[in-house]
Amino acid sequence: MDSPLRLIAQNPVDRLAHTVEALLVVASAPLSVSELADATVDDPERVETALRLLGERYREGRSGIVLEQVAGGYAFRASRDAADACARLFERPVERGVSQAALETLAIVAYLGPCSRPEIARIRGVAADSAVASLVERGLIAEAGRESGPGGAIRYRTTPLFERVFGLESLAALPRLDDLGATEDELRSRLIEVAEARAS
Amino acid sequence: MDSPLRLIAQNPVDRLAHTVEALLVVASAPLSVSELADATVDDPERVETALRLLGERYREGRSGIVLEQVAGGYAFRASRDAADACARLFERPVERGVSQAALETLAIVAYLGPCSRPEIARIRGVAADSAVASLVERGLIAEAGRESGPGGAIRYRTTPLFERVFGLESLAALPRLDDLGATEDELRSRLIEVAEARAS
Amino acid sequence: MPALHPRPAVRDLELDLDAFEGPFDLLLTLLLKEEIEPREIDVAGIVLAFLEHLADRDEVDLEACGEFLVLISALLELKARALFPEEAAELDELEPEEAAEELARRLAEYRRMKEAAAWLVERLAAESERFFRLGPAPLAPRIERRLADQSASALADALRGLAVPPPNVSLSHMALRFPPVTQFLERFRALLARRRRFDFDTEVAGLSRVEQAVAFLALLELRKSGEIALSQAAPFTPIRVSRADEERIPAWTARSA
Repeated sequence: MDSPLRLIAQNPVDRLAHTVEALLVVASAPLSVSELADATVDDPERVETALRLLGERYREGRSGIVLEQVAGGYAFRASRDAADACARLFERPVERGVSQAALETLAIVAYLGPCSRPEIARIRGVAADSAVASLVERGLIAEAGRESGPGGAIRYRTTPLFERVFGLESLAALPRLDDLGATEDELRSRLIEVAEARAS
Repeated sequence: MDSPLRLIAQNPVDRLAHTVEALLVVASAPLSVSELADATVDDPERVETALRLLGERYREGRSGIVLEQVAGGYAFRASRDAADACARLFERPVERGVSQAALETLAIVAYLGPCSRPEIARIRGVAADSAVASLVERGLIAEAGRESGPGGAIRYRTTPLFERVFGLESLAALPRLDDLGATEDELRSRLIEVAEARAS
Repeated sequence: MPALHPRPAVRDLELDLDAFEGPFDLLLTLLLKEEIEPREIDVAGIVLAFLEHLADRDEVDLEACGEFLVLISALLELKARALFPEEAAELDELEPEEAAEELARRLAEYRRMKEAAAWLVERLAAESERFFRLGPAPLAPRIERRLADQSASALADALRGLAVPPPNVSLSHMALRFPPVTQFLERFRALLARRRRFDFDTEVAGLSRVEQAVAFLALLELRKSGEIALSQAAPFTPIRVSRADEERIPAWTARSA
């Protein structure tokens, strides 16, 4: 552990922060702390300190470049102030015309983890083929092996791009389904209540 | 030319610089002054002033992000100080295996000879576009002409790199699959038959 | 109250059926509490009521249609199970009460997924001001992807995997497996080539209820095409099947039978 220590002594945090911002500006996807630590041959805690420094500097309102924590890592994006200018120059092809069927399919894959087309069809009550194809094409879901070995249906999972497009730090940042609305038990007891009210 | 002027008065150059840096961090190709002026709905000369400001801030030695003027316009790059870290970031560790999608696609192309994407999709029961694109990018398969007839689909074959990675002297050294069919045609029709059963 | 919810949800749909009168959600409740037998429910009546409800509106409510389809297909499944209890048990271990549980579970699951999808829509709208680069930066170095040595047998295994016929899964419990009608057409034709007549009940004894039903369809088919004649002394007595040409001398055939 000799050389990393020497490196650390030679390399104050603001220099490390320069290296980290350089990496973030060329990266094609969010970089995790460990990826940054590997590339800089530095300590993860020091990388986190550098990221905090950068977060101060590249923040909404202060800079046109904003550092965000998303999809399991850190990435630069444009500030919200620049959204109009960005919209004039860039398309958002990933999001354009995502159908209701595709969003329901996306929700199923995001919440239930790797899922096959038959499973999605069972929950939605209709075939999911074109919704799945359009989500794959947009890069929001990707193949994740087959169900129980050979001969099984292909399963799909969401991609890091999904987390990035929806601004999620990770899949754990999805709201719990219970918080979204009635659970099974609630639904059933509500139905029974209605029945009893009518019977009396 | 009334409204741009009014806009200019409301929008000091350092704000414009924020918008320009936002555009540059989102762009995947260098942006010209006129593109930047169109996107910001501002004056090309003021955009140039903003770029000079940004060039001061994002310059070698002062920042890890460096503004560079290239043939097509302006773009950000990593500073030279960060060159080693960048090289480490972009030099991917040797991948230990390929995905199921890639493996199935490779197996189809290797055993059945030049195949088009529609053929691969038919046998796998799922669109093959992303699997094929990633294998082409990695040099494991390459284009090999088109299917006969007008507008025929592009066909793909495996490459010498594929043979090297899979330890094959030639495609003739692939493990035999006599249990599935004696000839390539038998194998192909067997696979298509099963795929159709899977789809129904 | 002004029209905050202008369209009543599917579960508020008023039904007026022989076995039941009231809103759809009450019907579901009674089904879940097993106070109504699924077989008593007139599904066609529900569909009719829903169509009338749709016709009353100017626009088609696709969400309501989707929810309705899920509910109706679940109901049909329950009903199909109740009609063929033995076969249903054979095909799937679900008991009727478990099937009712399954209906409630599916309904809740689908509703939660719709809510999750609605959350995603909101989120997408809220994130519409976030712009980021997709793909590599203009002046970034190219990524070199290298692959470790692989085994060629993995390729053979992958292809073998693609040649495995799919297992009969997931939806199999929905489909009662009907043997093809042609199977019985051929069987009865062969039988009548050897014998002038036979007793349908004897012939199908020992077959499952579904197979018997299909065999009966085959019988009707042969009757329609004029290949056979059918006779039955009284309701619920054995059905006699004979060649069509035998029908020409019915008088003594019937009496001597």
